[in-house]
Parts: sequence; structure tokens; C-alpha cells
Amino acid sequence: MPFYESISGIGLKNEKNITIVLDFGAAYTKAGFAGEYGPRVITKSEVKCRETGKMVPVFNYKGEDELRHHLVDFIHKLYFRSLLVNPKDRRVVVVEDLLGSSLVRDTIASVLFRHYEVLSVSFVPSYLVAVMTLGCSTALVLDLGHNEARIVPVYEEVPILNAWQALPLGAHSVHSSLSELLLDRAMTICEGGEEQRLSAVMDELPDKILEDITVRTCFASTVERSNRLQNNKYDRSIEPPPPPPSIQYPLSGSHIMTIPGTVREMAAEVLFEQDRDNLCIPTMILNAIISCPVDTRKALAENLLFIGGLAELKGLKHRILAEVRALVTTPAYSTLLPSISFKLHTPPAKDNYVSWLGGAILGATEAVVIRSVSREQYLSRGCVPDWCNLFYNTRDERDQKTL
Amino acid sequence: MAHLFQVDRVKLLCSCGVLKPITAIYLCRHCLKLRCGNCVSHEVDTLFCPNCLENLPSTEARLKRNRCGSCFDCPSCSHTLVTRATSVQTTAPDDPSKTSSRKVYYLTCTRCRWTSRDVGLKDQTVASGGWGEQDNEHYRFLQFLMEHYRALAQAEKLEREKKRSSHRKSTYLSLSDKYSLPSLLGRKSLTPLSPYSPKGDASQISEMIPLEASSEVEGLPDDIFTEEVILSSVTNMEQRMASPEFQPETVTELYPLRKHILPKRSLRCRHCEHNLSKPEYNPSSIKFKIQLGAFYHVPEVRLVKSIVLKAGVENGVQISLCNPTPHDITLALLPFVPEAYLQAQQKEECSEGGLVTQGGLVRVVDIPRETSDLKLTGDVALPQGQVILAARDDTAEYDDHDAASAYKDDPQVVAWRRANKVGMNLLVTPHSDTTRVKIGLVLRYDYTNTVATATEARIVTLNVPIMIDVGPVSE
Amino acid sequence: MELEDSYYPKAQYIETATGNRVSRGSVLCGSQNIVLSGKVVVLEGVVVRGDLANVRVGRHCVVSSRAVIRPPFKKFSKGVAFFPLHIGDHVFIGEGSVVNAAVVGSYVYIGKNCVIGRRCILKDCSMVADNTVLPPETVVPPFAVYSGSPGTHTADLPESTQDLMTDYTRSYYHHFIRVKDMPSTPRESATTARLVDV
Amino acid sequence: MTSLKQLDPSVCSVKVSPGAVVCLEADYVGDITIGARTVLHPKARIVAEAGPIIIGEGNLIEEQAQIIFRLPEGTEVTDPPPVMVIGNNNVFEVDSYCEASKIGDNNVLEAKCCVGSGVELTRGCVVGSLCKLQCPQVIPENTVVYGSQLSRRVQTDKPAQLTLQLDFLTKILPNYHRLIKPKKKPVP
Repeated sequence: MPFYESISGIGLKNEKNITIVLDFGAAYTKAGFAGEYGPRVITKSEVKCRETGKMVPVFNYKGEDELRHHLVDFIHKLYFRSLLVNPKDRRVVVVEDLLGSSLVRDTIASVLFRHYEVLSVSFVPSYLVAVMTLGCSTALVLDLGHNEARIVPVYEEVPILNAWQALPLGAHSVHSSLSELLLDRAMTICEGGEEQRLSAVMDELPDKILEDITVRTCFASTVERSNRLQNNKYDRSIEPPPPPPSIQYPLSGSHIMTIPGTVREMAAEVLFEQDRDNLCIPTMILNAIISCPVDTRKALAENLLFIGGLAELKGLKHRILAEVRALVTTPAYSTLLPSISFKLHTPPAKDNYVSWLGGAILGATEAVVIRSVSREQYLSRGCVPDWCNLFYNTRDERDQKTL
Repeated sequence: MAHLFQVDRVKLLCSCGVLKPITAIYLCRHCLKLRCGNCVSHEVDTLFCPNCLENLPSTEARLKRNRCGSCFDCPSCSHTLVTRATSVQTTAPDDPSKTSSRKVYYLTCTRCRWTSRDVGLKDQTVASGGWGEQDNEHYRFLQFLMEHYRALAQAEKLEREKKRSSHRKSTYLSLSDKYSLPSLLGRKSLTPLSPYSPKGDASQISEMIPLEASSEVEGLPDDIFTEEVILSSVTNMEQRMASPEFQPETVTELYPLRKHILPKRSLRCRHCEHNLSKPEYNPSSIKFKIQLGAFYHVPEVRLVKSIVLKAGVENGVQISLCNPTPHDITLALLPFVPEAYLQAQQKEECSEGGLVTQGGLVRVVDIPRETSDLKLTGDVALPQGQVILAARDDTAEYDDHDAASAYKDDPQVVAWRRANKVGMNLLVTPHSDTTRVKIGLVLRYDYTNTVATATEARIVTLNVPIMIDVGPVSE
Repeated sequence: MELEDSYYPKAQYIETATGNRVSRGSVLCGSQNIVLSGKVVVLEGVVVRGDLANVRVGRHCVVSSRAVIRPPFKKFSKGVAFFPLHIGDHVFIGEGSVVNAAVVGSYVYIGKNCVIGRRCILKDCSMVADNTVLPPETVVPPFAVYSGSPGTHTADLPESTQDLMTDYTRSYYHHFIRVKDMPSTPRESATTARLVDV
Repeated sequence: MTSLKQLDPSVCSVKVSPGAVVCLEADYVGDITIGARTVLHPKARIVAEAGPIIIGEGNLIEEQAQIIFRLPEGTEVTDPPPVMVIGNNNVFEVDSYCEASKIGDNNVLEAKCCVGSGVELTRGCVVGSLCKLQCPQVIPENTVVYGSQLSRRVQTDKPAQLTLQLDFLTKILPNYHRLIKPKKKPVP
């Protein structure tokens, strides 16, 4: 029975204390134990604000102090409500975004070391460990997160950082687009039985409801239908495709909202609309490939990996792939990327915890012992090594320091 | 429980710089300092199931992934499931004409009426247990993957050890080893980002077949543009996240979830490593083996009446002081000057820091000092002189004989006296530019320390800075 | 903040030998099956269903107005039974809450407008926040605060809960002061039964 | 207050079918008909302002439950007046509030729920504790509404049988409470 078996096979058998693996996300945080095949908990990244007592996003902060307070409370909840182990003298693997903020990284380290006195912390790059879950060494990783879509290609286990791409297109943009569409088009039935425009009843929809509608009803449409919808916008004579069925969605006891079928279909279109710089998710993928050395491009294109919660949206992966294939034949790209084929990986996990799983695999090996910063080191230095900090990445400088 | 006496109107300044109500503060009897949840180390003491209130030893909890063996949660609404018994008619296998009634059990939710039959789970013949677990579909692959990387890491470790013993002349490697810097620091540029650039002998590493990418991706189901969506058949986010490994998308895939267990926590002072709070083992018990809450060791200050202060004039404000200890307490109220207090704290910290490095044995990991809003928005005139608070005596409570006469109280200081409580009048003048008055004072009192090691009770003088939110100001 | 005094007119309350103060506007059905252990305050509009099964309320409890205390029933294969309901000492039950629990421990705080479902067990030193629904057979462990609908474990109580609740219920009793007559608070007539003499 | 009491005939007329247990100590306003085997606890409140209320058989109405039939403000009373019909085997738990003029069979209104006047409960529906349904709608059969988000699902289990509880209450309530006597002639 895997329920029990998965524990017995854990690595670092000599160490009684199993390593903790944390993956902090903008919307959801994944936490669990190294060597396990799934996180113990995927929880909203929210904490009770110390002043107001309301739930606020952890990474929504005004200053370092506030962020630290949020993290102290949040990590406390993870340890004492979900993981139920003593943080002290246990190793931690933190799956980090290479493009994330240094302040967040430093504060996480400070909270883990100073407040929770963990034995060691190892920051592992999310893109790289996500590739590890596939068992191969090369992939172009597209992380569809809450706030941003980010790409970092990984070639032979080395992230090609100069080819990174990021756009503020994430689940958040789908939610705002959905909100806009609903306030524009949706009708509600009110207490008296009369039908009114949604915008007449409320100014905005709470995030929780937007998320719920996205998850339960929305999908990314096909290229063909999307084109017809787009054309219809500019030229009313072109027939739009027949809309998918609408849905009765009870907002509360006193309002029932009708979600038009077109809204369900169009909410995710925002990911494919090119912005002023002609950028959208498909162009990001091609631009990332182009920024990579010529000899790596083919391998990367044939090893795409989409991760992050948004990747689970129905039809999204299919649509991105279709758009990319269409785009690569356009003059802008066909000369740079001739005869290239695209293939997508299916990770051995749900899309939203692929990186966590990578961290859990890494955390179960001896490598975590070598590649982590111990508490003593942290306390004597007062900071954690970072790839973008020249202090740690300049040879001469470093030699002087260590001498 | 802060609302009961609005205890958060009166806050104590913890030694770490956080303001908290008395119920959230502890007094370390060894350091003689105030501590709070922010500056002590929390530990998991015992584990128990919040439903059946059974203890789980930590090894068992680890094996069961922090879940109770016998209680289940509803996958649909997260409420606890109950076992229902019904009897079914079964025909005996050897003689179809004979029917016997057999008791069977299924799980049902009393809230949303979900039942284990909804998802086609067979009824069980035993009342508890027997409900199987779901399998991770990638189980085999992940097992291989783990083995592969483990072998890889092992090979790397061996390599490093070989290098270490063979005294290479590369100064930089040996140096970094000598100072046991993590390899992150020892390599240049992007290499640290790659923990597994294959080094060492590849032949030792187990064979593992990587996943293949495919050019075909599952598209939308054909009926999505025509089929009506029944909202209640699609799971919501909470239902999906309740089983992170499986994240069911439709309600037909919801399986009962084992109940998550809860810890009892104990608290430990970071500086002296003594327990500040340690609960009893029994999950139902509300008793503590060790309990050093400030509520039991520091006189509690409460406002007596909620009032609206008048701007620009002196307002009479009454506070009550209550002695929770079984010893008489002599106390005095002193003015609180935040700036001076903070300076004193810093000085103390410096001297303490010096001690630690000299001792060098136990290194205390200090948390960053917190800064709280210590801005006072009112001046307060405190009664002069000392007051004796009678010891707490549970038997004498509400015994109506006149206790006041036993103490020669100065009526200027003591407004009233009842058992172990004393009322005192303060005069508060709101600052001109404020709508809500906060005053500060320092409670100086003689604390009778009864640490077990001491042969007799020792009396120490403690200073407790207190901030009081007196109330709003009217024009 | 100390509790403030509240007053009750002598005529509208019955004070028993053990110090219970029960509003005449409350309904104690089957009073022979109801035990109030002493210094219990029962306010106006409270319904206690002693007719269904025994109800025992410990010392120093406060039952606020319009609360309903109702023994829970359980169905068996042969018939139903109402279970006795035990409430410990120093328990506060907020306004309009419906208590269908099997056991309420001591030092328990139940907020306003709550529904405590059938056969719930509230252990000692637990708390149910305002407007909470505890579905049937919920167990609230010690020092837990349950809130929301359904009630879930959202916070923890301080270690001093036992003494806080003791102090609170005692203060409530001592600050609940009898006066000869209330300065004109007309009794509601709309909610009383429309009965006339035959 | 010690002499015999009866309901004020100027305020209400309560017709009780034989076999029903209807406590006297409750509020009744208007024309109310109560079917057989229905149990009405003390301190319930039934207000038939807009027209008669007809309660079917085997219903359970607990204390502080309110069944109110009231026309929205500003609407004229029609002739013949509208009727509020409550089917059979419904449960109105403690402090539930119901204005729905059409209620089918086997529904459960849990403690402190609120069902507005435009709502129709069909069969086997459950309105959870503290849930407020006010938007006019027809609740499909076997729907369970629960929680602060008013989540819905369709129950597959048959609605629980009430008979055992009703039998028990029928036996026990007359020992403690004064009842309204049924009419000699059963109500058609």
C-alpha cells in the first residue's frame, strides 16, 4: 500500500529528521517532505494581518518588517498545522524562482534561520528542479503562475538565464479579464425576481469567486474559434461561432448570476492577445528559443514543459502549442527558426506542484547536504549566497575573501 | 478570547519589542524577562486527532502522514464523516434460496449529505477502517527517478571524498573544503545553479528512462461548446486542494480523506532553554505541566469603565490591578518614556551579546528586534507611592468581609480594594492632535520567584512596560 | 476592561436558593428534568427543552437571551432517543445560539447566533465564534476556536482560558445586579403567546 | 395565568387534524390548517397574514421556527386569497424562517436558515444552517444547500425517515405541554 510504503523508501535514512520542502507561490504555497511524491498541503499564501486580523496575501507587503511578520506567521502555520514537526534542527529546501525578489529570498532565509532555527536551507531553482521530475536534462520551462508567465530554458541541467522571458500574464490577468467581461455582459436575478445587469448590483467581484468561476467553468478556446471571435469584434458581418452554454451561478442567497458562454470562452484570450510590443505567451516561447545558442534550439523546442496552476486550465496547453506552431511559420520567425518542431512534456505530477516535486526529489538525496547553507554559516555571514550577487560569483573577489 | 475583557486594550511590551495582551505574554522565570509567541521557540509536543481525541506517537503519525487512522473528512465539504450502518440481504453462496441479513457500513456526511456510495465505494463489513487509499499514478516512475538521483548524489559525494583525501594541489578546492563552504560558493558563475551536471563515473548510476515529450496534446473535449455544465458536479478549489496529489476535477472522483491530526505545542525560551509552557499529554486535558503565562505572574491591569475622553482637559480614568500570585505584591506605577526605554534595551542587548561570544558554548540565535508603535497620545498623571496587592486566595473570593482596613491605603492612591484587586485613579490628558488616547506606564513590582532550584523564595523587582488604549476623544 | 454592571428588575427574575437567576420570560420545558447547578443566569426568551431529555447546566453559566438548549436525538434501527445534555461549569452561551450538543465541557464560550449541531462535543476550554455553524457530531478540541460555516479550527485560545472564563462568568454574575424596578423597559408583547381566558 | 386558556379566536383559527400534536404555547395568527401526524413544538410561530396556511401530514416544526405568509408590501389582497401550502414530512428546525409559499415533501430547513417568499422547495431539499435563500428560484429535487458560500450538491441518499422521531414526540409532548385539541371532524 503506497500510503505507508512511500515513507519507508525515503532517502537520508541515516538522518532521522526528514528534510522539509517548501515552494512559496504568489497564490498557493506547496509544502511537504522530501522523498514523497506529492506535497502534504497546497494552501493559499495568505496570513492573518497582525494589525487588522484580515487575511492578506503573504507576498503583499509594504516593507521588510511586514513581509517578515507575514512569513513568520505563515511558516508557523505550515509547520504547526500541516507538517507537524519541529522546525529546529531540520533541513529545508526552498524552491525559489531565479527571477524572484532578493528581499523575499533574504527574508525567507532570515525567518527560517533566526525564528525557526533550521539546520540548513537550500535554495533550489524552480525551473531546474521541474526538469528533474522528467528524468531528462533539457527543457524549456514555462511557468504560468499567478502574477506572471515566466520562461527559463534549461539545457543539460544549466538554466540559460540570458534567455529568460517574463510577461505579467498569469492567473491574475485571466481573473481581471473575467471580471471585466462579467461586469460588462453578465445578468443577475435579484431578490425581487427581476433581472439586472451585474454591474448595477456590484462594482467588483471578489477574487475568490473569480478564481472559482475560472476553475470550474472557463477554458481556453481553439485557435479557429478565437479567430472568428476576434474578427467578429472588428467586423460585425462575420458570424461569431455559436457560444457555449451559459451557466447559472449563485453569487449569494440573494443574487444568481448568469455567466454567458462567450465569457467562459473569452476570459483566457487575454493570454494570447499581443501587447504593444507584440508580445504574448506564444511569442515568449519563440523569443526564448531564439535567445538561446543555435545548437540548443532544436532540443529545447522538442522539450517544452508547462508548469504552474494556470497550466491546468482546460485546453490551454493545446492552444499554446497550436499558437506557437502557427506563429513560427510567420515571416518574423520562419527565417530564424526554420523547420523546427515542438513537443510538450507531461510531468509526473499535477502542473501546480511540479517544481515542488523536483525539490522533494532533490531534498531526498545527499546533494542537499552539500548544497545548503548551514545555520552557522548564515549567522556568521548574515546573508545567503545568491547567483546574481557578484560577491559570490566573482572568482578573484571570492578568493580574497576566503583567504 | 481577547474579546472577553477586551484584553487587547492593555498591552505589555515584550522583551522582543512586540506589544501583546497579557494572555499572549509569558514570563521566563530564569531570565526574568517577558517573552511572547514571536520570540520563543515553538515545539510540537504531542500529536492527537481532533475528532477522536486519541494520541498518536510521532513515529506512527509519520507513517500515517499526519492523518488519523480511523476518522475521515468529507471530500466534498471537509466536515467529519460519520459511519452509518445498514443491513443488506445477501444470499448464501452455497444455497441461493437462503437469505441472511448482514450489517454493512458506509461513510456519510451530515452536512452536505455526501456518502461513500456516491463515488461507488463498496460498503464495508467492519465498522472502522477498511477504506483503501488512492494510488499515485506516477508511483513507479517517481520511485525510479528518486533512486536515480540518489545514486547520482551518492556518486558525487564519493568523488568529493576521494578528492579530499588525495590532497590535490588546487589551492582553491582544498580551501573551500577546509572552510566547509558549500559548493555553491566554490564554483563559479552558473554552475551552482546546476546541482546535477553529471560528474564522476556515469556507469555507476542506475539506468533511468526519461519521460518523452509528445507532439500531441489533449485538446478540449468535443462537447464543451454544446454540453451544459452542471456546476455542482465540478469540484471547486478547496475540494481539489484537499487532496493535493490527486486534485480531482469532478465530484465523482472525490474519495474520503483521512482526518488531519493536530499538535499540542510547548514553548521554550530561546535564551535559557527552559520551558515556558508545556501541556499535559492527554489530548482532552486542559492542564499544563509548566505554565509561565504572564497572566499568572504579572499583575493584570484592566480599565474599569469604557469612557470617551474630553480633549484638552484632565480626565479621570480608573484602572484595576489584580494579583494572580499566592504572594502579596508591592507595586508602583512609574512613567514610561519610550525613547529612554528603547535605549536601555539596546544597551542591555550589547552587553548580553558580549557575554554570549565570550561564553561561546550556547549560541543564542536572536530574532531581529521588532519595532512597535510606542507613540503616546496622552499624558498621564500617576498616583505616587506604593500599593500592596493582596495575594490571590481562591477561598476568600467574594468573601465580603472588609479587606480594605487591613491595608493602610492612601485614598489618594487606592480608589477601592476587593480581595486581590485594587482600583486606582489616573488623570489622563489627551494630546491635542489625536482621536484615540494611548498612554504608557511602567509597572514596577516585587515578584516572588519560586524556581524549584532556589531554596527559598526570592524576591526580585521587575519593570513591565504597559501601553493602554484608553479610548476615543471627543471635542 | 472590567465588565459593566447590568441590572434586572426583581419582578422579572426568579432567584433560587443556589443563586440561579432565571428570567420569567424564559421557557424551561419539563423543569423537573433540568438541573441548574447554581449561580446560573438564564436571560429572557431562552428555551430549555427538559421535556425531551435531562439537561444539566453546571455552576456559573450564562445563557443569553433567545438561546435554545435542546438535547440531541439519535436514530437507531429501532426507534429514536433523545440524549441527555450536559453543560459544564463557567460556560457562556451567546444570544440566539442553538445548542444541540451532547456535551459542552467547562470554560466554553459560545458566541452569538451559533448553531451547535446534534451530538457535537465541545471539550473544555474551547470556543465557538459568533455566527458559526457546527454541523452534527463535530468535536471541538480543547483550546481551539471554531468559526465559520462549517465551523473550522481557525485560531487557538491562550493557556489562561480556564481562568479567564472563570473570571468572566463570575464577573457576569456579580455585575448582574437586582433592582426593584427597571426604569421603563416595556415588555415585548408581540412574541408572547396569544392566549385569552376561557 | 393559572386558569384554562385557549387561543384568541379573534386572532387565529387553527384547525388540527386528529393525530397531530400541536402545542398551545406558540404564536398563531390567521387561518391555519395542520395535517395529521404533524408535530408542532412550543414557541413556534405561524403567521398567516396574506391567506390561509395549509400544513400537510407528518411535518415537524420545532421551537422558534417561523412560518410566515405575508404579501410583499404594496400588493393588494386578492379574493380568494392566495394559499401557502406545505407538503408532507418536512422539518422546520429551531429558529428557521420560512416565507416560501410552496413547499413540497421531505424537505429539511435546518436551524436558523431563511427561505424567502419567492423560493420554491420541491422535494428532498435541505437548506443548511444559517443559509439565506432569498432570490426567487425553484430549488430542484434533492438539492442540499450548505455553508457560507451556499454551496449546492445533489444528494443521492434518500431523505431520512421522520416517522420514528414523530412517534416519539407524539408520545412525550402531551406529558409536558398543553395541546390544541383536534377538531372532531377530520379536515378534508
